[in-house]
Amino acid sequence: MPATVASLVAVAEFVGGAVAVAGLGDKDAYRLRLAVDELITNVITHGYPPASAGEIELHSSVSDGWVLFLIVDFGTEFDPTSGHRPIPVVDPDDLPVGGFGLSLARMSADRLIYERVGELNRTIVVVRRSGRDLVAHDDRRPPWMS
Amino acid sequence: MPATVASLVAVAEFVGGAVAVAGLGDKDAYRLRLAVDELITNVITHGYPPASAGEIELHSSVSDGWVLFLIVDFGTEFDPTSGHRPIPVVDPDDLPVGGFGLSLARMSADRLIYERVGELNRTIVVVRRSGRDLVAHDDRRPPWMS
Amino acid sequence: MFQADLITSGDTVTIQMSGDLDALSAPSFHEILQQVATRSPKKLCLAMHGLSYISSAGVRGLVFARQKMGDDMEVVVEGANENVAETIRMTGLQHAITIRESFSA
Amino acid sequence: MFQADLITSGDTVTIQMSGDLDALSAPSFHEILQQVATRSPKKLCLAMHGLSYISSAGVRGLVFARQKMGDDMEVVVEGANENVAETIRMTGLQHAITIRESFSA
Ligand SMILES: Nc1ncnc2c1ncn2[C@@H]1O[C@H](COP(=O)(O)OP(=O)(O)O)[C@@H](O)[C@H]1O
Ligand SMILES: Nc1ncnc2c1ncn2[C@@H]1O[C@H](COP(=O)(O)OP(=O)(O)O)[C@@H](O)[C@H]1O
Repeated sequence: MPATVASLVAVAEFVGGAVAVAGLGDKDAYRLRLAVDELITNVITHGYPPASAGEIELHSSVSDGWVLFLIVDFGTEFDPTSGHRPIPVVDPDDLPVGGFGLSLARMSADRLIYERVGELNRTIVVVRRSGRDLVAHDDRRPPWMS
Repeated sequence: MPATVASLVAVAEFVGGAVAVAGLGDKDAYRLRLAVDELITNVITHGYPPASAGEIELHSSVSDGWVLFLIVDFGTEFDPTSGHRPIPVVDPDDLPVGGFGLSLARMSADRLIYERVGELNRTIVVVRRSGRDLVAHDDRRPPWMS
Repeated sequence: MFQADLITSGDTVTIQMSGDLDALSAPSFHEILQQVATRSPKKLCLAMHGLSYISSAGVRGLVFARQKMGDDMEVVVEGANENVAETIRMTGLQHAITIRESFSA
Repeated sequence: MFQADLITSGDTVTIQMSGDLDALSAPSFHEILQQVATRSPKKLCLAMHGLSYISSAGVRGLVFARQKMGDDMEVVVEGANENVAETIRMTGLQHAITIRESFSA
């Protein structure tokens, strides 16, 4: 898949198919899409030089009740799981202009794993079926928040 | 994914998403779906005892121009790549009632790989973007036919 | 989703098929064919203009149609898209069933 | 696909949003907001009834709206579905923007 924002449409479709196979509900489907979308958007916009035609590989593993996505890119080394990235406290007079993507990805995924292998970034996102229809915000708190 | 024919709808959706990410054309999309569908249908109808709720795992790897599906099931050991399975010659007066599935899967896939690992069947299907819009029948002839 | 509509006109029965004909939908196609067979038409026309997918489970239905309808009865597939027609041809069934394709430029 | 329709009524500008607001569609949303900002409305209403998805790229648009429109101007999000509203809340933006949700039983 070429690393351009136009590819996000196909990504959404692929995530949707995986969700159907796994039998995930609406909320879980949404947070899976959000996590995968944010991470891929970052590879496209930050991982590769602008206007370069980088390549992104997608791998998906699905069984009843869970979906795993592995995103492989050849861009800048970047670990989306490292560093404290609390949501910036929003002051109406001094709003942050960005920095929401990684926070949303980390809050949405049930697991987020990163490894650098040679020239590759390998990022894994896992979402499991949740017991309740709507997962409370606190229950999705990433490890670094507790 | 539960091993029931109802799951075939989700499988088609998942294959469609993978095809979109890989940027495959209509013909290649069709033969990928056909190969995956036939193999999964066989697991559902022959691999697991009727009315048992077996489980099928699906893995998909996608990059620009190709898609790989790995189907994992825990059913009867069965190698879809082995044995000569030419299309039965159709005599109008003596039509075969089945046996088309494996032939179609083998003709449709660019690669078909099978291994038994412990109690698991692992079947891999690969479809690559073809140069031409319509792949001639002869070019898809499986190795056992030549 | 698979849908089939029956149209009877004189001695000809036409089944207008649309959607996906796979192992999930094949049983209902089979049922329709069984119903049609009891009417002993002279000609069975399978209008596949709206059919987007067929797998071996659907092809098995065509075989069944050919077998159930008498020898003097014609079974014609028409309007199949290139992929569907190619799938049917891959099974060699064109020797038992007439496949009529239309091409437009 | 993302679509936005502008409705001006007195001092209020309403943007009716539908589809998916992600990094692909965010630039056009941004453009619309820029256009609206030049009109200096008293109130900006973002009607999200038809919006099925929003990512951080879309949230960035909301931040931009809040910043571009003067301090005395109200920015209201309404009709967002549970997932979209939750995503906006996850960014803490509800402290700067009014989110009006409707629930029906
Ligand atoms: N794949 C990546 N490669 C390089 N840098 C990245 C990558 N993903 C994120 N970053 C860095 O982390 C920062 C925060 O990312 P994010 O939270 O998504 O916000 P935003 O994309 O709006 O800046 C980015 O601005 C960028 O500097
Ligand atoms: N996954 C499987 N497990 C066990 N047996 C299988 C499996 N797949 C195929 N077979 C065997 O191979 C035969 C041929 O399969 P196929 O060509 O798909 O035709 P059909 O399913 O119509 O019989 C089946 O009838 C079955 O006996």
